[in-house]
Amino acid sequence: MIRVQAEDFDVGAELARLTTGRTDVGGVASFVGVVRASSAAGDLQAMTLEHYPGMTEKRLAEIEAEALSRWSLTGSVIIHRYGRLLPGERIVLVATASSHRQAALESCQFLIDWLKTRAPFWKLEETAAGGQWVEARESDDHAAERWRKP
Amino acid sequence: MIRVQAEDFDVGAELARLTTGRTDVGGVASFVGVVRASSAAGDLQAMTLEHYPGMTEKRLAEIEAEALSRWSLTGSVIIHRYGRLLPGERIVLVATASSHRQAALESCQFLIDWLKTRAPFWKLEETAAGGQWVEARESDDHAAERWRKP
Amino acid sequence: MKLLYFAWLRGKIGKSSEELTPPAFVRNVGDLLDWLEAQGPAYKAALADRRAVKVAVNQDYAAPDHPVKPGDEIALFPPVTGG
Amino acid sequence: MKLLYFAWLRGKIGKSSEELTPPAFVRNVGDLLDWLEAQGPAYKAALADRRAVKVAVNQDYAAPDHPVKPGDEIALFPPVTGG
Repeated sequence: MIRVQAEDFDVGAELARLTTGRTDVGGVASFVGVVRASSAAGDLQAMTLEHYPGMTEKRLAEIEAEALSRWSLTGSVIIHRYGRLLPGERIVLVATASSHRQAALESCQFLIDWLKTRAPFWKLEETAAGGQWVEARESDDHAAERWRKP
Repeated sequence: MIRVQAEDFDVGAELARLTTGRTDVGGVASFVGVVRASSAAGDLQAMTLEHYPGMTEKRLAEIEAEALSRWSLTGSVIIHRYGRLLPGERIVLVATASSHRQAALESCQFLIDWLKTRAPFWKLEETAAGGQWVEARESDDHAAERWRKP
Repeated sequence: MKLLYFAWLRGKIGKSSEELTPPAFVRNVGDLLDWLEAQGPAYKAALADRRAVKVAVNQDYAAPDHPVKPGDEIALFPPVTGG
Repeated sequence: MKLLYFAWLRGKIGKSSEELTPPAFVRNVGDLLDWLEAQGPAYKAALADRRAVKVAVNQDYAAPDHPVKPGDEIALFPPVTGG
């Protein structure tokens, strides 16, 4: 399940949804990304996430489908917010459920790595010096690269 | 923070506790272990977790301290239940928060791997054939081994 | 075709979208960027560092040799930074 | 010293704990297991596969050469299976 929204989300409810009413789940792995107050550009007042409506949903669905094809999962969820967020606010949730813990943990890491390099979102950081677009990081490319199939 | 308890826990509240009131957290990784209905022994009616009061808390605190020494974390939580649990019930929560996503994700994986091989808990599976103690799995040892320092 | 601009490309070009009809020799993404760059100083500045410009054709990532045609939705944006 | 038994070791030995006073030649974990095994068929059955028996002395994992002394809390249990 993927969602792109301005509103915050309820992590507990989203994770519970992956296990409620079923008994084949052995583990649920999740990652929640949060706006940090300090950035390379200085103290952050806010962060604005821009996205590409339509393409963003399409790419997220594709990334989720890739995870479902690589690992045996009982469920997954990707929620990514857009708009202006303050330090401490949640940006993104990825969660995967599986009968086996390793599949859940690996696919969760995969989803966040791929999402960072493939989902059309752009971060604008607001500091005292003004707004500045965040530059893509090479370390994120490397993190995503390791999931590339030979 | 570690807790060993018979009662269920509130995943959303536990994860929120790692970020509330602070702005230095960039990501929270978590794993929730759940009782599966099917096991090597057949269809599970229930699972009883035995532990060693005192030593269990001591070992979990030690494992958590090891994670805090290896990764730069802003917080962590390990909650492990004991007693009789039904399929679909939560067994364990491990969660780690950090300024950087990779530290959170890696340390979460580390905690669950080490916990599986070092924390004194024993699972008794109840099936139609009776109760049977779960045998330790070599794959869990391998998963824990990869975190051993040279 | 419909052009969309995101993040600092939107800022430099000064609009978020526009309807354009490139000449017939514009057959692929590379041709389109070359032609766009010649449409004025704002475009020139936005497209100066070609490695920093990613392109999607009809919401799929597209390489320079990817064909473009009338009716396509073509988006230009910097490398993504979500998550 | 206080002996504690967990999981199937508790089942085979038939009790969860007991107070024991081993003879003076029992100086370490290995000695203790050897002596315990001779205390009757239940102990013998429980300790037959020595690799399946883990030991903690005062709540720390202990190898066979780890010393034991009066007043110690010594736990015997199978490899752990939590998480």
